[in-house]
Amino acid sequence: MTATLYGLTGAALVGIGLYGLIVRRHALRRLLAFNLLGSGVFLLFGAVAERAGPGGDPVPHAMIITGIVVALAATALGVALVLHLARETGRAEPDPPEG
Amino acid sequence: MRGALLPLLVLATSLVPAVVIFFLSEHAWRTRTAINIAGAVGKLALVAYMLDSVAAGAEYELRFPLVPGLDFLLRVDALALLFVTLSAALWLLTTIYAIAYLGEGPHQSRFFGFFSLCVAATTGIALSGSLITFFIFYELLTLSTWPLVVHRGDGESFAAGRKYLAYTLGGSTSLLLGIVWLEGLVGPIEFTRHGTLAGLDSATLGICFLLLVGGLAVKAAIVPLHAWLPAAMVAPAPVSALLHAVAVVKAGAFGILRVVLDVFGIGLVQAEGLGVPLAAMASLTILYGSLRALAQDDIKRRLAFSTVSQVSYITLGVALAGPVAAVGGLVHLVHQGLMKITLFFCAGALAETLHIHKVGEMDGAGRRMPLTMLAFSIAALGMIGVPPVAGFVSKWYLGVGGLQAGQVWVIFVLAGSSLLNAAYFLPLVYRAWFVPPPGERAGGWTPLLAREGHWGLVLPPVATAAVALAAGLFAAVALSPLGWARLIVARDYGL
Amino acid sequence: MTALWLLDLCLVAVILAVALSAVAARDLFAATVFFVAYGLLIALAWVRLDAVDVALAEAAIGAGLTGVLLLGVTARVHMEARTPGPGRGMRLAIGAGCAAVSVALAAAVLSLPVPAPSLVPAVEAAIPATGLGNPVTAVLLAFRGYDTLLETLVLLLALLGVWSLAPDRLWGGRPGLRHRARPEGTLAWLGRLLPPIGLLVGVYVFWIGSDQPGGAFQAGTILAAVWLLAIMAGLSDAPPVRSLALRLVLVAGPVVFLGIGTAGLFVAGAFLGYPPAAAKTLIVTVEAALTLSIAATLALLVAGAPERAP
Amino acid sequence: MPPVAAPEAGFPWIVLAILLPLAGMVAALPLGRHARALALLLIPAGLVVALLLAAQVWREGEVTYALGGWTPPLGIALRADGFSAVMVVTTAVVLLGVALFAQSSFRAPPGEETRAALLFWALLLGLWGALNAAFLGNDLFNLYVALELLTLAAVPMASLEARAETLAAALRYLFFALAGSVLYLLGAVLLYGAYGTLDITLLAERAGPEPVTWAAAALMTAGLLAKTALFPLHLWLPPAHAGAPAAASAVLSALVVKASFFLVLRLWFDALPGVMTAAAGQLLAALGAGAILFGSVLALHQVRMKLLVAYSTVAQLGYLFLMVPLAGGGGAAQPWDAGAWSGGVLHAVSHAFAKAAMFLAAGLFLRAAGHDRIAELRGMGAALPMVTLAFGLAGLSLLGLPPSGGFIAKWLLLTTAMASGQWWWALVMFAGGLLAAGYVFRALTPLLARTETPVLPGRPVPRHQQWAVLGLALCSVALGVAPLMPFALLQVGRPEAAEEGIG
Repeated sequence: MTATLYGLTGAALVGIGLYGLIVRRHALRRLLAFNLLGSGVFLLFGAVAERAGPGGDPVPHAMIITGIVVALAATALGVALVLHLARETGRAEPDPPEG
Repeated sequence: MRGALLPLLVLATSLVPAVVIFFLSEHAWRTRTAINIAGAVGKLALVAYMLDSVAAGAEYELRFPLVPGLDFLLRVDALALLFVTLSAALWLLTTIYAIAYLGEGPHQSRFFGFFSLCVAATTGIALSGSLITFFIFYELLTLSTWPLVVHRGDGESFAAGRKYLAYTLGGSTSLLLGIVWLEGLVGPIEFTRHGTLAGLDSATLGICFLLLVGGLAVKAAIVPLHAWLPAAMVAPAPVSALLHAVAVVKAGAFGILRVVLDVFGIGLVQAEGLGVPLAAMASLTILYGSLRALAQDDIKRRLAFSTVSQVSYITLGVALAGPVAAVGGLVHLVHQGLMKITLFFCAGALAETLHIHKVGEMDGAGRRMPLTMLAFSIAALGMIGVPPVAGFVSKWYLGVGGLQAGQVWVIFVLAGSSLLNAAYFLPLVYRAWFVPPPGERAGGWTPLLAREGHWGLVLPPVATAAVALAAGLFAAVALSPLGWARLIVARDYGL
Repeated sequence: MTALWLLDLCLVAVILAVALSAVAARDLFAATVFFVAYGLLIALAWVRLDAVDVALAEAAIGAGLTGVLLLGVTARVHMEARTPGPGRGMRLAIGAGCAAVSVALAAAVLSLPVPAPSLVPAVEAAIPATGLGNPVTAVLLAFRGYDTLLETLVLLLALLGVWSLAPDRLWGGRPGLRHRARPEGTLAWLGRLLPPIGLLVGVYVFWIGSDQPGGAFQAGTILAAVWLLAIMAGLSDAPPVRSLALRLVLVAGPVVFLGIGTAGLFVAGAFLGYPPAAAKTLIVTVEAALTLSIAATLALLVAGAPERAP
Repeated sequence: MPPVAAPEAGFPWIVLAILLPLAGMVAALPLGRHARALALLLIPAGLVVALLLAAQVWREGEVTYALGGWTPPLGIALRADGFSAVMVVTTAVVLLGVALFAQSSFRAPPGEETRAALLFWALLLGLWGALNAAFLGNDLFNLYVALELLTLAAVPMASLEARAETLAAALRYLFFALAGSVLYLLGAVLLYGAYGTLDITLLAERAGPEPVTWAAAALMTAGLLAKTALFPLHLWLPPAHAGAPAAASAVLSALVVKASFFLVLRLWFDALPGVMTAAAGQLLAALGAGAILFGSVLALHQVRMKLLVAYSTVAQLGYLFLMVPLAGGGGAAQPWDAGAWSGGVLHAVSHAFAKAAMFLAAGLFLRAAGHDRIAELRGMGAALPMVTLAFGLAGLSLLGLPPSGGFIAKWLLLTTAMASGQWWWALVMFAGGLLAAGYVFRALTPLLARTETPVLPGRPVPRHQQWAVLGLALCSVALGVAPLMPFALLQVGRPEAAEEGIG
């Protein structure tokens, strides 16, 4: 029951994160949306682990921890890129200016 | 089936020089010349060695798999040897000519590298024993010719190069489509007597024939796919010789020979009624090319349209699908090569030495460059079909073959074409010998050899003209082009 | 049961609301604050999913460090996006598409087989050979140790990537600006108070990790936070990236992991294998080295590219 | 399940193939200015390891290795079949060429450590390790980590010059790559939920055609396509690949995008062979066809050479996806079975060589002329004949003309397309070949133009760099002359679906 509830929440979070990632233009907003999206995926994975019974399946838990660390590493690189892009161009989005 | 090494060696005699020359320094004139000549002479020697044994019925074969079930196949049969002999002999002369013609010009390593590569590709085309091998060398030829066409590096050259590529790559696409289609149906196709395609339905056969021959027709310059050839005249004269006599248009015509004789087989081509439309296209090309040639004032352009016309004799010969006509087509492969290369050598020499480019500038050229013009005249008369020059033999066999195949109209095509040939060649010959050079009174005399160019520009056309004459005079000898063509046809028709 | 169920419902509702706010918020700062709050709430959700290890990692890394990272950069990148986003109709279409993805996922979740396939029995059967009590640690360092090895290398590569953005003339220098807190200010006070506590907590989380929830990643994150705090409080300075000592610390974890893994080739018959008798000792050794390297790597990832000449 | 001894007898080259570069990356950091020397030592060594692995696969068949002795589903297995071995060897050869090329461009002054020199070599080693991890992994989650490793090595490489436009390009690349991996992970999560394992071999036994598997496959494929830059997800590729330093561009275009393509095939043919439908294969190929046509047309319109080469990558990647519906489509007439499978892989390999050569050549023209505007490179061919020749030879392979690996690859794809009655894909390939001829010759034309005064390179171009470029180009040609060896290796452990087709 709990597992299903959180699984559905994960599904919803994926949608929310995806929307942010596509719609937002500011690179930091996109990074943030990417983290939401990732966390939705992890939550879904957690729900999958919880379906195995009380205490949950430790294998997905370990994978989620790995995933969280990887997401942080990517975010850190993204943040550094945004920072330098903003410094070089005064812009915080990677898309070319209109026109 | 004998030694697999020989076909490889024949190929290597031009491939290895090509690769070595690419890496030579621009200034290594002697080394480059030595390698070129050594390669050409070596190839000729190998060919001579093989002629004898192939005449006795032997075949050489080299086969290795590209991917399992798909073989790279070189095979020396009589037809292959006919083409190899022609290209090997003409390569030697063209190389001598080119060395003299280019003198100290730039990018020589590039030029001679690609030049040898072209010949290697042509040799490969001749020796190919299967469609896929043929295609590989056919494309190698396309690509190695392009740098030669654009050799001058100016806007006009690049425009011609673009046109050349657009046409030939389009043709290759059609050819490849046809090959892929057929091989998808029957597996790898090797060139065997009487073909391998019996059992396919008529529609497929028709479409594939169209795709294959249509693709090959580009290089063979069959109307309306010929426009690249006159445009490519901007290339240096040795390249024109290569395009018109040794390699490119010949490769197209040779491909058509292979498709008709050894892929479909004459029987199947006849049964499916594929020959007559091809013969019609060839005839159209013969007449159209001659008419256009008549209208050209530029000598090289006139010769180019003449090639358009003359190469189609070869196609006409096989398309008529009778043994005698086939002999005519095959023998013309050699004869046209000998005569046309003579004409281009001469045209190049005239342009280099006397700066003659237009028909109107030919006046008195015979007196100023008698040897060159003698060669030119022999070749021109041969083209018209005047006996005893080689061209007469071709036309004779084509005419008789047409009658034998029940296609009487062929006689009219040949007659019409000969008249047109005469109309555009005779004025050149006439002006050269019988009209005094500008600024000189009639009856004046210029000492012999006075204005002949470098010996390297004179020797090749004289030699080819002599051979063209000999090929006509001694047509009855077994190892003459005619004798050889009869041998091939006899084997193909099981006569 | 019902009370917990209600709690779950409330938690989920708040999580979704905060997530939506983080995406929809007008300005960047508000969005970031929502995101940090979201991270903490998600950590709660992990507790509810019987995943305390993950909850710790999420709180420390997902909410904590990511939050610091994003908040830090918000303070330095002020500009708004200038490219106009998709128009209203387009946004609606994208929203519908994303909703469809969610619905499809939900359907997939509901269609998962019962009973759920799991590796719980396999883990239970194999864990004695590792001498560990915490199955998550056993998975991370033994059964799927290869994942973890690659993961530490991901962190290292990310750090190289961040450093690669430094201007050439500043290469080898120190990251970030020198922080000087007022000696009597709150930050300085916290900076003096928290590090010892944090250090203690970090070591504890590492130590219990073999048997209880916790381990190298969580401990490393806590230690990284401590170090960052000390840097922000002006108590210590970020080391120059050319420092050999720093580099050795950064690679210590992977080196030890690779070394013991390679030794496994000879003593346990497989790369990354442990002989059962020494398994726990070896695993704890690897974890210790990893904790150190992870702490340094994470802290420097947050500190950013070199900005001061060496 | 106690730890078991490694089940295979042979030496674990498969582990060493991953370990060597990754250990090198770790060591590069403390070694600092000696990182270059380390990389130049490790890359030839890695090539030897790759060849030994290939020989092992050749002799003994598929190689599997349970890491730590923990067998799947609990543990992670590595697996090398013929396809992986071919990719691992290709990677090592391309890297050797690139390293030879880059050893003078990324070289610090004696006794000093510079940013670009250290990071280029460290990232290159990391990227290499990630590639091998992706080619040899047999666990979908582990492959996710490998992909992230790849992304985090590739993105900084794209922005190594840290100019404004490369920063923007790298950031865009990062977003696409991250979104791609998250989608991939999401699919993997669903598969774990449904089947309790992420091991590819086990999944192949357990997974059936069900909605949840389709959803997972769709998500993972979409994610991988974003990373492969398949049309219409290609937007990030041209600026990222064109903005990187030449050596980095070569690696990114030749190898990095191939890793995610490799995983698409792993997923479809190895993990979920019974799940994919024929319609899905057609869809994937349709995207590939779009890439071929769209990418080629855009390449035709580029003003700068590096962008032209980058758009050509977009186009060439399309061919790879044509193989999906064609695999297994060989009729009875072919003696070569699974022609499309071999053709697709051969295309990936020969494109790797050709594209690496092209990007390096473009880099040398850029270096010599100070810019890479195609129209203004007149006469460069005379100044750099060897590089021009290499560019032309590489172009040959892209055109799919003989003699080149590209030709044999295209031939196999074409014959399978015709034999299986899917002639429309053949037409796309023909059109793509003609368009490729258009853009390759457009780039070559100004190079061969004759100028009044001979063009001299603005900066001297070292001889060894020219040799590196030519060597790579010759590799792509050699594959057309002797594709037999890789072809036979490729058949080791070939998935059944490659013979029988999908759906």
